[in-house]
Amino acid sequence: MSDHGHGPPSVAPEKVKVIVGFLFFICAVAVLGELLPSFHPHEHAGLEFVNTFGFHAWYGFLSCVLLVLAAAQMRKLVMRDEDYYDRD
Amino acid sequence: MEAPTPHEVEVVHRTLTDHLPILQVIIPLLAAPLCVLLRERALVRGMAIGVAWTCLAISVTLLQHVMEHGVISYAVGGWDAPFGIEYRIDLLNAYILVVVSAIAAVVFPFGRGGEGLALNPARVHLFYAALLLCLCGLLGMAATGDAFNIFVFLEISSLASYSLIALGRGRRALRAAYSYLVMGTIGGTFFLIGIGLLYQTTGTLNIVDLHDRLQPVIGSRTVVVAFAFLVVGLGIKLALFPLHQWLPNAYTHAPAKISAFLAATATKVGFYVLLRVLFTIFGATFVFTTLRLHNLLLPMSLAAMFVGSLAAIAQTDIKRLLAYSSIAQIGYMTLGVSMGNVDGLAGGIVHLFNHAMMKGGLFLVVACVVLRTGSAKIDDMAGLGRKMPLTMAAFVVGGLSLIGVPATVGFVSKWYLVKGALERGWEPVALLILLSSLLAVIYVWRVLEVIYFRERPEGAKEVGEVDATMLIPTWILIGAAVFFGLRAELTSQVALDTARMLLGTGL
Amino acid sequence: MIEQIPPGLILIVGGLLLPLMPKEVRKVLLVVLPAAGLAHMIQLPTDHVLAYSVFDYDLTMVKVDKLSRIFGIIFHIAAFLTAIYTLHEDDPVQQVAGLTYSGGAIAAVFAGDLITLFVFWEATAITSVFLIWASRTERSYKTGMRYLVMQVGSGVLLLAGAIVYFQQTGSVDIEPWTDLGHHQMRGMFAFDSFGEASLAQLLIFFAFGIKAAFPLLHNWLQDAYPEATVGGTVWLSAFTTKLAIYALCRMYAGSDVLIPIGATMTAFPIFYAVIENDLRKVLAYSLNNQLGYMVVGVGIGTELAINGTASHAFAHILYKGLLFMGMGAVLYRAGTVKGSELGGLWRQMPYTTVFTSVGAAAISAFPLFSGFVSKSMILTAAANEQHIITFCILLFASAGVFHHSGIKIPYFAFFAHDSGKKVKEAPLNMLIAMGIAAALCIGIGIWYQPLYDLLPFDMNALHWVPYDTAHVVTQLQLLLYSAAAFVFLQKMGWYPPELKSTNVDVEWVYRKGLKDVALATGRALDVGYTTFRDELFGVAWGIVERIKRWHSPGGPLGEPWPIGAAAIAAAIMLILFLALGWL
Amino acid sequence: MIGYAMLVPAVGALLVGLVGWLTGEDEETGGNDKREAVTIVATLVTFGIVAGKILPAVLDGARPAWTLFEVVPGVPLAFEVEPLGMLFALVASGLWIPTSIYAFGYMRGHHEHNQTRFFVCFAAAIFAALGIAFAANLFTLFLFYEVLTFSTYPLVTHEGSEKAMKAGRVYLGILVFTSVTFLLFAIIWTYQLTGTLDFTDGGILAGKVGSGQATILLALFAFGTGKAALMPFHRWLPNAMVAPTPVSALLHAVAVVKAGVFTVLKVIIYIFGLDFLTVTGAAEWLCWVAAFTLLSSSIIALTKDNLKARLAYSTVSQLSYIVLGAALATTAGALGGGMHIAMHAMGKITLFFCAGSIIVFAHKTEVSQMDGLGRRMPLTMAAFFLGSMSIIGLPPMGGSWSKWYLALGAAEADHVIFVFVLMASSLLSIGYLMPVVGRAFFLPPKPWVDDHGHEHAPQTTRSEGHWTCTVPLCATAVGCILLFFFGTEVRELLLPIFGPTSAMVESIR
Repeated sequence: MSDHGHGPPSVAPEKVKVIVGFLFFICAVAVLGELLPSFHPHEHAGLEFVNTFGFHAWYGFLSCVLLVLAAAQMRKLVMRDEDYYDRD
Repeated sequence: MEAPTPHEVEVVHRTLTDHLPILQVIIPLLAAPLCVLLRERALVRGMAIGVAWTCLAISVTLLQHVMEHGVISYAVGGWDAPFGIEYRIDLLNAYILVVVSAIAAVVFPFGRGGEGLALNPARVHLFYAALLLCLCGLLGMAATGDAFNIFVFLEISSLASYSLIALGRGRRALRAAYSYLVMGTIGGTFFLIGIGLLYQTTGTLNIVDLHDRLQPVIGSRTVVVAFAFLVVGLGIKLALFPLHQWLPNAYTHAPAKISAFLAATATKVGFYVLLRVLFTIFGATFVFTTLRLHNLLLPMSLAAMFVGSLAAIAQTDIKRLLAYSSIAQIGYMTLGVSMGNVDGLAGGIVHLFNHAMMKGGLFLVVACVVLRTGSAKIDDMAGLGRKMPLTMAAFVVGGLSLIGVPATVGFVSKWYLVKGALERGWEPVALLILLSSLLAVIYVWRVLEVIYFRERPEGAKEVGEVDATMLIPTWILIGAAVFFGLRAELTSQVALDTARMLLGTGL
Repeated sequence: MIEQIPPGLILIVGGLLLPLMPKEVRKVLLVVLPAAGLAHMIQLPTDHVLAYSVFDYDLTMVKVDKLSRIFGIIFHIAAFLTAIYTLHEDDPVQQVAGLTYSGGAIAAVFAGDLITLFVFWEATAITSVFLIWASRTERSYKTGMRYLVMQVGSGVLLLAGAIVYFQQTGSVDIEPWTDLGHHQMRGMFAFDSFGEASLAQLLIFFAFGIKAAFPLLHNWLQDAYPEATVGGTVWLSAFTTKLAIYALCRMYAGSDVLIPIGATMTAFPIFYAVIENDLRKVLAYSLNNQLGYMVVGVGIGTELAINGTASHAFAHILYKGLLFMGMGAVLYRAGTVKGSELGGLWRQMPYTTVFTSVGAAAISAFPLFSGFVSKSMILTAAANEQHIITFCILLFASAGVFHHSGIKIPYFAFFAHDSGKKVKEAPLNMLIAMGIAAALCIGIGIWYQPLYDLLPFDMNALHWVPYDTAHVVTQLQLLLYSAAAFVFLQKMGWYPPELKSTNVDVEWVYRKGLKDVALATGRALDVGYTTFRDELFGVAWGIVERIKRWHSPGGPLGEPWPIGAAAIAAAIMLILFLALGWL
Repeated sequence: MIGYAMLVPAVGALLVGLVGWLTGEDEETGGNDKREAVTIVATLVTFGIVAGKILPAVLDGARPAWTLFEVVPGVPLAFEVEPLGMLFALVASGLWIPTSIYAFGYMRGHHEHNQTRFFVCFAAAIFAALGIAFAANLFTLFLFYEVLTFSTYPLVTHEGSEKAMKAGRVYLGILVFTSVTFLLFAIIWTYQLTGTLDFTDGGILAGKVGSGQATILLALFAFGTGKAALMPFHRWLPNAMVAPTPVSALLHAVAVVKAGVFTVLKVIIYIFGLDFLTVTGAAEWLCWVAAFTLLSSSIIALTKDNLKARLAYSTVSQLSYIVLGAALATTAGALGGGMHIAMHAMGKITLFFCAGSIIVFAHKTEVSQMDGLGRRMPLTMAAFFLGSMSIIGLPPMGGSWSKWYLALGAAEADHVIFVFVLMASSLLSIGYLMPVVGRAFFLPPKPWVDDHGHEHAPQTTRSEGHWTCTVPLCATAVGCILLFFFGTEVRELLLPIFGPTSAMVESIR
């Protein structure tokens, strides 16, 4: 991440690596969860695409990426100085 | 107007009471030379006051009599009208007699004789002689039923006024008196010419008779010319704009007490004679239908109201301010006449009384001020509110009345005038009446601010309240302005009845 | 006798009496009053009605049913927790404001008619502003003014609507839902498109809309909450907006227009939340997003959706309160909640870190946390009614919520780079309050049945089971891949950094525009009047001066003419009068 | 009874003057205990008669009357107490008590000169206000209307400075100009058209004038009542703020201005008649004028930093609420207007009391100087808060009831736009009133610079004003709350103005 004069990372990088690794692991598990025998997707007319394999996984990922990228673009439009409203 | 029916006219004259109409005039007339003979200051003064009060008593009795029994006709020397001189007292002139004698009764005792007049004590008897003559003339004009007799009394009162005005301080008083003399004489002459023309046409001088004999020839050139001379002549006497030129100087330079008396009476009697001429001699039909007098009288009245008030605003001398205000107020009266309806005419008539009260009272206040400060400049009145609280309170009330605040007489006049205008369908005129009264706010308030909110200048003469002989007359008039503002039915009923009588719409 | 006491009144009256008490008693009462209020409220039977009359109007002070009851309960709990949370501070203003504010909100929930509702609606507005002003800064003062205008503005719209409605129908009663069949409910003022709505419906709709922070009407929320005091924001977060949700639910259930509005609310604020630096403001945006789910639920208006809304409000008050408590604790200790100035606090504030993380998990609707058992009802209801786009937006927003509330808040406050700040753990009372809230977040997520029993409609009849494999797995997928995206974006360096900044939102319209316009108009009116008058007087004065010159001594009309002129005037007048006879 | 009620302040004025004149004024403070005692007895006796004797009779449905004499034939000086007048009389005489007490403290605290004149004129103004309240016909009303104008003039110019004189001129100029040119004109015209001036249930003009003429007449009445401060004849009110604050409090927030709107209400209800106005639509334009005044003066108030000026413009705005209520010509509107007389009076007098206390005891006049004042004067500022809430119209304050009825009246008249106007004005009033509260309680006090240019550290110790000032303002603040809970009583008092069993009354039940 881009930094702004902050101190060192508060969590040691090696620990972060472990955590991230664990995250990727359970991400995989979550997708595989759809294979469980008790997995009975709820059927809704018109929403069949929701039940395609791994839909929530990629939808969640893409949503977030798009959200952040869009927000970053929006920032160019709306960002002002902190005391913007206090100035007269 | 209709000829009096027999039961309305008292024919037999036997008791003293029956001689009241002539006594009303004769007493001051006889008292005047007596003054010159007596010379003693206190004596003269006492007599003058006594005469004034007697006149008041007589006039009140007459008014009561007229209100109860109708018109009184009195033949001087026993020769009946139209051949002899008739003194004819109806509601209108009984009312005028009361006003004039009441003012006299209040003003004469004001300020212990010559005090405040700055008179040479040796001349006090002459002053009272003139004053009584003036009173006599005014009462006579009101009482008589004979046109030429009116002229005679007019001249008596005028000549007395000239001399009274000339009593004022300095050469300017003389000049004022002189210019009044000239103008008054022109007025008198015009009036005389008018009467002469009428006499030539009709052969009579009796007012009632004149009316009857004029009817067949009413439209003739001679009659119209007579009308014009009479009205313009009277216009000068009552200071109708633009014939008012004598008035401001006369009132300004006369002794304040005289200003009070003249302002309250002289123009009023002139107005009375105007009413007589218009309604009794010529008749409302001729005046309003044939000649359409209102076409001329209305603009003149409005001009008087505004010019008078505006000029009052611009004045620096309090007496001159009040004088110009009088011109405006006379405008109200003639405005009422020009409406030619009961409410309007009643407004004019009631204003005659009302204005007498308030303007008389205000001039007396000024007399007090002049006595104490020696100046009639408005600026010299600074801070008097604390020094002369009672006198200045009288000025406040009088001023409010001049503005026409409700509960004062000024309001009552305005009420009828506006009502008359609306009845006539003259909404703009009604509005102008109200607007012009706002001008009064300005000129009154200018003075009040000086009196109450400006400090007495350093080193100014130390002044104190005046004594009771001045306060009481002042407050009687000012009090009357409030009393008759609240109990206006007393005056306005008379005015309404009179107006109906004059317009011939029945009592 | 005790039933004659309306719910909320104990808090209001007790709150108003607080300043008369000594400090210690005040603190005890602060906690006891909400508890007492809850005890009193719970024992009121459903269908309890307390009527009164004013001006010949028959009004209903209290009307208890299942919907009002569940909101009443959670409002009391929130008041109780917040009271504990603020015990370390001794500010009578906040204590009075907090209690009366929550009392007002509770009383409003039980109001049986529009006038009573209005009275307490305004009461919440007026009392809550003190929680903002209590920060005692120039900024908070100004924010408070804006907040107050917006809140009272909502109140006057409600009043106007009530009046128009009363004028049309002669009634101000709040009517129960109409059952349309197929488990579909419809509130008394529900409408499907703006075209068909009556004026009264619209007025009240916008009245609620302001407090519910509808898009474009929302900005007071993000403006006010970050400026309130540490405890104030926690008070604020619980009541105002949820009262609006309650009111919407009661009167506008089944309004189709609410669905797109709610969907927009879920999506639109999260963009701001991503780039916002002030973490309490981030939470304010996220609160706005959560309200969106509830608004959608109200709009759908089926029994499941309404239950979802009620339970989500319940859960939301707890976890959002918890998050604000956590950030409040940070602010209290570190003196700031700017993301750009924080980081690495987990070592110094471990408990706070844990509790906040629980809140973050709950808002993100992780399985076993409260958000999961409530929010999924709304999504399912949307899917059931085939609101496909809405469903997708809600899904998108769910991922986004995790992103900014679930990850960003704890990450920037407690982890990320060490800010170097040396701070202490939060005070004990804060920890207790957070602890209880955290426990409830987890408790509800696991033992959800007591909550479900409180819901307006029987959950068993709706055949609803929160935990089945499909729900759990898909929800986990959504959340975990969001987390993966966060890691990805961080690694790529695409994640927008925390920057000191102000982000322009619709408030610009009134903070910059309307205010200037109003002041300028005022000055123009005043100055314009004066100028106009002066101009007029100037012209008039010119005329008057001229007239005056004529009338002054020395002027032609202010001075008597010489005798000759006067005589001529007399002659002219004579001619004029003579002319009368010839014309 | 009516006579006594009016006699007491009149005689009180004379006695105050007499006692003050005989015993003089304290050199330092200008006070005089004996004189003050006379004032306070007069206030108590007056209120006692109004509330204890006249009110019960009116509540029983009676309309006590007293005719003195005919001033001009057909127009008597007469009094009759109908509910609206009863309310106005109650307000004026009731608030006279706290204002007098307040004035003692204020005038002494301010070392005012000429206090005897002040208290004399004050009593005279109350006398006039009662006369207006009880007037049985337009003439009597007009009479006392003018008495009120002239008796308050010396109060406006009390300071005697050039500024005060100028304000006095504006005051008198506008009030007399409008009343003489428009109001008197309208009164005489009405008399000319109908032959009566009596206030009559259902009005006297119906059937006598057409809608065009009615519109003109109404305009004359509405603008003629300059005391109602309809734009563009509102400037006298802000100008009159140079007067000592008790004057602003009772007269320019209660007696004088309420006399104005009271006149408008009375004329609309008893001269025109609501039905007549509804049928002819002659009052339609007046709604718009009132609405404009209402909003624009609120906006102007926003721009004023001087607290008294702000309150003055707020008064202008609130007066237009009442005019609007009347002009809507609906039962609810008129009722709301009537109620607002009492509600606004209580709220605004509180605010002016507070403003006065702030001026005298904290020496602050501008809103921007009031930071942190809440620490110094917590009671005063708390009272200000309550008063503000009432003016804004928030529950639980009396002001919310009148606003309810006014808005209901607008809806009843099918003029929903005016509902919005009222609501918008509420928001604006937050904008100009609440900053005082917010600043006082929640901003740190600023150092202040005195008249000599010395900077002083902010005073933070608690120092309320003198008790004679603090007690009245607390009392009226509590009054604002009480009026909320006794709103029904006010309404019950007023309902008979629509006739005993009118169908219109039923419509708002």
